[in-house]
Amino acid sequence: MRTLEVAGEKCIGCRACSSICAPLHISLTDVGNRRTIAFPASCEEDCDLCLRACPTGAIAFGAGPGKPLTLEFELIPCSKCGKPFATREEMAFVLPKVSKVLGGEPDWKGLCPECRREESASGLRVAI
Amino acid sequence: MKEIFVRLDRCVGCHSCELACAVEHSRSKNIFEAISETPRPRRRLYVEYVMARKMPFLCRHCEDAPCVRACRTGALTQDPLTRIVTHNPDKCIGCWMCTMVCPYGVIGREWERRIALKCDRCPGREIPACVEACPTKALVFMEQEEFARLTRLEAAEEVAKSYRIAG
Amino acid sequence: MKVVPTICPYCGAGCPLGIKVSNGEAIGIEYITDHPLTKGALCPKGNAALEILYHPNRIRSPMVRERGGWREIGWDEALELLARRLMEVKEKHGPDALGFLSSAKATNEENYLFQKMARLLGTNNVDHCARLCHSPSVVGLRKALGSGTMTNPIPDLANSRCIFILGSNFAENHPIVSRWVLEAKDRGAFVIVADPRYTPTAQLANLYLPLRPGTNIALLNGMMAVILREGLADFQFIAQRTKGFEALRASLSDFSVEKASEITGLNPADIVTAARAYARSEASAIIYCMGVTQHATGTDNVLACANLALMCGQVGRPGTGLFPLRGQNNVQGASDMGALADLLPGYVPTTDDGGRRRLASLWGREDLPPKPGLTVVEMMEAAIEGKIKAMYIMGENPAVSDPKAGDTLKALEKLEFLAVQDLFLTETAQLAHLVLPVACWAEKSGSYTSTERRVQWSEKAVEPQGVLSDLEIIGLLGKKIGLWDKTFSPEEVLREIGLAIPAYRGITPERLKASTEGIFWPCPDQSHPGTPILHRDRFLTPDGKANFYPVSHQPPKEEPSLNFPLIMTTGRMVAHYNSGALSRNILPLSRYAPSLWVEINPQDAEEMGLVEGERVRISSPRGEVEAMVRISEKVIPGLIFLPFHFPGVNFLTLKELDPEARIPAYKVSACRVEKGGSHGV
Amino acid sequence: MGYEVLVRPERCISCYACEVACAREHGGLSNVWVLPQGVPILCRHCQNAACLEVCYTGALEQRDGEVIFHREKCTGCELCLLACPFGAIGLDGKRAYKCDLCSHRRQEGLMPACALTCPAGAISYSCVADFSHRKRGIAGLSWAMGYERRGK
Repeated sequence: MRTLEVAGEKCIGCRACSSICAPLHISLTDVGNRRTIAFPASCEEDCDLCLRACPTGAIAFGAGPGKPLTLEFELIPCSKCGKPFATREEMAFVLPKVSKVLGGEPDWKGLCPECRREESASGLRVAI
Repeated sequence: MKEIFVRLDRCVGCHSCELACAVEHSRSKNIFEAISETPRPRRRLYVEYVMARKMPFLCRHCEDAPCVRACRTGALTQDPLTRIVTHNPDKCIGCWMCTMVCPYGVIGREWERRIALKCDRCPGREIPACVEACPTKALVFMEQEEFARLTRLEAAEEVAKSYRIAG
Repeated sequence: MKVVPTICPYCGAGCPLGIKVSNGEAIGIEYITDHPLTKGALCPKGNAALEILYHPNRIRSPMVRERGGWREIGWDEALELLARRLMEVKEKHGPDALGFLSSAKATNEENYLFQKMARLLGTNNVDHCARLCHSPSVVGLRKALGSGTMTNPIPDLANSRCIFILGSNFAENHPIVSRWVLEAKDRGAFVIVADPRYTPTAQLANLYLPLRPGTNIALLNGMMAVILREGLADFQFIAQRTKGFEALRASLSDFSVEKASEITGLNPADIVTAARAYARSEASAIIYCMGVTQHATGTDNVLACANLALMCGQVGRPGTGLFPLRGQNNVQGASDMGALADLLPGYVPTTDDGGRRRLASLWGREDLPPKPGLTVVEMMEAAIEGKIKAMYIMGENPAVSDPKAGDTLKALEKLEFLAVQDLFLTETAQLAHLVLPVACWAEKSGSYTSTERRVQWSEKAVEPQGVLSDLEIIGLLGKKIGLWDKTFSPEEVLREIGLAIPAYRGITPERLKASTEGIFWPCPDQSHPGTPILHRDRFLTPDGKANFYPVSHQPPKEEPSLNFPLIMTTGRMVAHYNSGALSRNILPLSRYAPSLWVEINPQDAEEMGLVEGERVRISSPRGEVEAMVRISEKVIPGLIFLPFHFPGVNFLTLKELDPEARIPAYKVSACRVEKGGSHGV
Repeated sequence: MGYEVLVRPERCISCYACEVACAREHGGLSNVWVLPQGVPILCRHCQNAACLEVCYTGALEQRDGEVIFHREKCTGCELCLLACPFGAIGLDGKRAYKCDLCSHRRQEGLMPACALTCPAGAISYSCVADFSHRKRGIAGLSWAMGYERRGK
C-alpha cells in the first residue's frame, strides 16, 4: 500500500500534478474564485510522475494509512477583466523569478494571460 | 530642450556620424581600439540612400513614444522633461516590440546580447557625438526655435538672392 | 510526396495553392512563393480550403427526393432521369421553359460546355451569379472602355501614386489586394476609401469618406466638378482618346461640390482633397466592388467611375486603371465563356447575327436562338409565373444568394423539376428533385480566369471518390440527350474555347501548364505573351476611343420610412464566403462567426436599448430574420450592416433591378430592428 | 540564426490568415492570436525569457535566439503562462503550447507559415537589421517628398 503524502503548506496550487496524472487520480477544479485540488489517500499505479512534476516538492510517498486530502486555494482576479486566473501562491512563486529576469516587478503582474495579450496588442497598435 | 535636427540638403552621406556614434559607444572611445572590441561597438544611427538622397536616421525621441508604450518590461523609459528615451539593457528581454512599432526603424539589435539598441543622445556629452562629427553641419543640436530661425534665415537668403538676380 | 499546383477555390483573386499529396491523399497545403500575385501568401479561406476535400458533409452519391426523404441512386440512373425530365419539359413546353444556372466556381471548360448545352437545346436561359455581383461592370465598362474587365493586374497597384477605393472591402474579401495597396502606400501613395462602413479596408486609408449608402454618383460627380473647375483634367488625353466629353461637361455644369456634399453627407473639403489627389497624381487607380455595382443604378455608378478615370487620363498606363474586384474564383471566366443570358462566348451579343452564326457553325449548327434569355432573378420570376418548368443548377445556391429570398424559395418549390449539382446539400439542393454530387477544385483539372484576366491551370491533386466532375457530368448528359457523341477532356474543351473566343486563341493547355503565372487574355495567338494592361494605345471599342456617358444621382429605390427607419446594407466578412456553402461548415472558418450578426451604431443601440450579444429581429417589407447584435462605431447612425453569408439575410433585400445590367439593388434596403428573437437574449 | 518573426502592426488587416494557417500546421491549435485591435500576438522568443526562468523541468530552452518548447517535458503547471509578459503561451488542457517558429517547416528550408501566408505582408520572418532598414526606407520616402515640396 502506497500512500500520497502532500505537504499542504508547500503546495502553490499549480496544475502540474493534476495535468501530469494520466489516470486522473489527482483532480483540479476551478469554481468561481476557488481552486480545489483533491489528492487520493493512496495510489496503486506504478508511477511517480506527480512527485517528479511538483515544482515545490510538496508530494512524497509514504507507507502509513493515508487519508484523502483536499486543498483549497483562492484565485486572484485579473485586475482588468476580473476573471480569476491564478492562485496567490502561484504568483508569489512566479513573480520573484520574473522580476529577476525583467529587473523589477512588471506592471502587468495583475493581468490574466488574455489581458496581457490584449495589452501587448494595444502597445503595438500605438504605431498606427 | 535641445534636439538633434537634420538639414537634409547638407548631408553628403559620408557616414562620419555613424562612425562617431560607434566609437562613442565603445569601451575605449578610441577608433583604433574600438575595432577589436567585443561586443563590437555599433552605430545607433543610420545613413540611408532614398530617392537619390542621403538621409541620416536617428531616434527622434518622440513625444509619447510608441516604443515606450510597447515595451512590456520597462526597459525603455522616457524622461518627462527632456523627452529622451533611455534603454536599460538589464531590463531588455529582446522581444523586439519596440523595433516593431518604431516608425523610423532606428531601434537596432545588439548582436551579441540579442537585445535592442538605440540612441541615448550621448548622456556624458554636451553635444552628441554624431552632431560633433558631422563635417557639413547636416546634423545640428539646438533648440527648436533656434532651428526654425536658422531655416527662416536660409529661406530669406534665397529670396534675397533671387531679388538680386531679378535686378 | 509531391506538391500539386492548383488555384484557390474561393475569391476571384486567383491565388495559387499547392496541395501536398502523398499516396494519392492530400495531406496539407504548401505556399507557392514564386507567383507574382501572392509571393506565397494565402488568406484564411485559402488556408482552410483543404477542409472541403474530405468534409463529412460532402454528398458522395446521386440522390433523388422521394416522399420519405432522399434515395441514393447510381450515376447511370441519375443521368438517365436528368436527361429524360429535361427533354420532357422541352418537348411539352418548348426550350424556353428550361432554365440553366451555370457556376462561377466551375472551370472555364465546364462553363463553356454548360452554356453550349443550353444553347444547343435551343434556349438562352443560361446565366450565373456574375449577374448578382458585377454585371454592371460588364455592361458599363464595355460601353465606356470596350471591355468589362479589370484593366491592370493586381500587383500593378504597387505602381500607383493614388488609390481611390469605392465600395470595396478588399481587406476582408480579397485580402491579397491589400498587400499591393500597402506596397503602394509604402512607396508614398495616397489611399482614399469611400464606404459607409468603417471596414478594415478603411483603416488603411489616408482619407476616409463615410458617404451615405447609394450616393456614389454624387461623390464621383462632385469630384469631377472639382477637377473641371480647377482645370485638373487631362485635356490632351480627352481630345486624343475619348468621345462625348462635351456632353459630360454640360451635365456637370450645374453640379458642385456643395451639392455633392449635401447628398453624400461628406465634408466638402474632403471631396476636394480626394479629387485633387486623384487628378494630380502621376498614376491613379480606382478599385471598386459591390458597393458600386449592387444598386438599381449599378451601371450608372460604373459609368461614373469610368468617367472619372477617363477625365484624368488615368487609364492604360502602369499603376492606373479601373479594378472591379470579382468575387468568385472563376466569375470572370464564366462570363468570358458566355454563361450569360444575353452574351455568347467572347461577349458576342445573342442578337449579333454574324457572331452568332459563326459560333453556330463551329458547333455544327445552322443558327442559335437569337433572343436574349432570362437572367438569374428573371428566371425565378418566370418560375413563379409558370413559364419556366425545369431548372438545372450547377453549383449555385440561389436560395441564399438571390434577393428577396422568399420569392426565390417559392419559385424553386414551384418547379416541375429541379436538378442541383453541388458539393454539399445546400439550401437550394434541399429543394431539388435530383441532386448530383461533384468533384471539388482539387479533384479535377481545368483552367480558371481570375479577376485580373489571368488564365491559370489548376491541376488535379487527388482522385474523386464516388463523384464526377462537372465536365464529366455535362459531357455524359449531352451524350445521353444526343447533343454530342463523346465526353470531353478539359484540354479538348480549352482548345475549342480557343476557336470560339478570339481573346483566348493563344491560350492552350500546354502553355498554361508550363507557366506558373498564367496568361492574361487577350492573347490572340500562341506566340503572344498575353496582355496584362489593357487600353495602352487604343480602347477595345470598335473605333478605339473611350466614351463618356453623363450620369446623375438618383435616390435609392427604397428610402427609410416611419415603419422601417433604418437603412440596411450587406457585405462580406473575412472568414466567410458568399452563400456560406464553402465556409459555414468549415470549422476553422466558421468559428469566427457561427451565426448571423448585425452591426449597429452605439447611438441607435442605445435608443433601442440593445446590448452587445442580444438577439434581435430585423424586418423589412419583404421578410424578417434574427441576428445577434454587435454594437460598433463602424457603421454610421441610421445604418445597419449584415453579412450575407447566412440564409435569411436576403429575405430582406430588394429585388429592384438595374435597367441594363439586371442586377438587384442589394446594397440599400429599409428595415427596422426589434428586440427579442425567438431564442431570447 | 538572427531571424525573428517581426510584425508591422500598421499593416495588419485582421484577416486571421495567420491563425488559420498556424492551427493547420499545429494540429488544430493556433499559437498566434489575432486580437480585435488588429495585431497578431505570438511568442517573441525573448533572449532573457521570463517563461524560461519559471520552468523547472527544462521544457523550455533558449537556443540560437529561439525559445524551444519540449512538450514531453512539460508538466502543464501553467507557471510559464503566468510569467509571459505577452500572454503568448496557451494551455491546451494538460500541456502548454507556444510558437515553435514552425520548426518542422524550417527543417525543410521553408519559412514559418504565418510569415508566408500573411496576405497583407504584416508578418515577416527576417532579421532586425533588414526589417528596420526597410522601415527607414519607407519613412525616408515621405521625408524626401516633403523636402522636395519645399523646393530643396
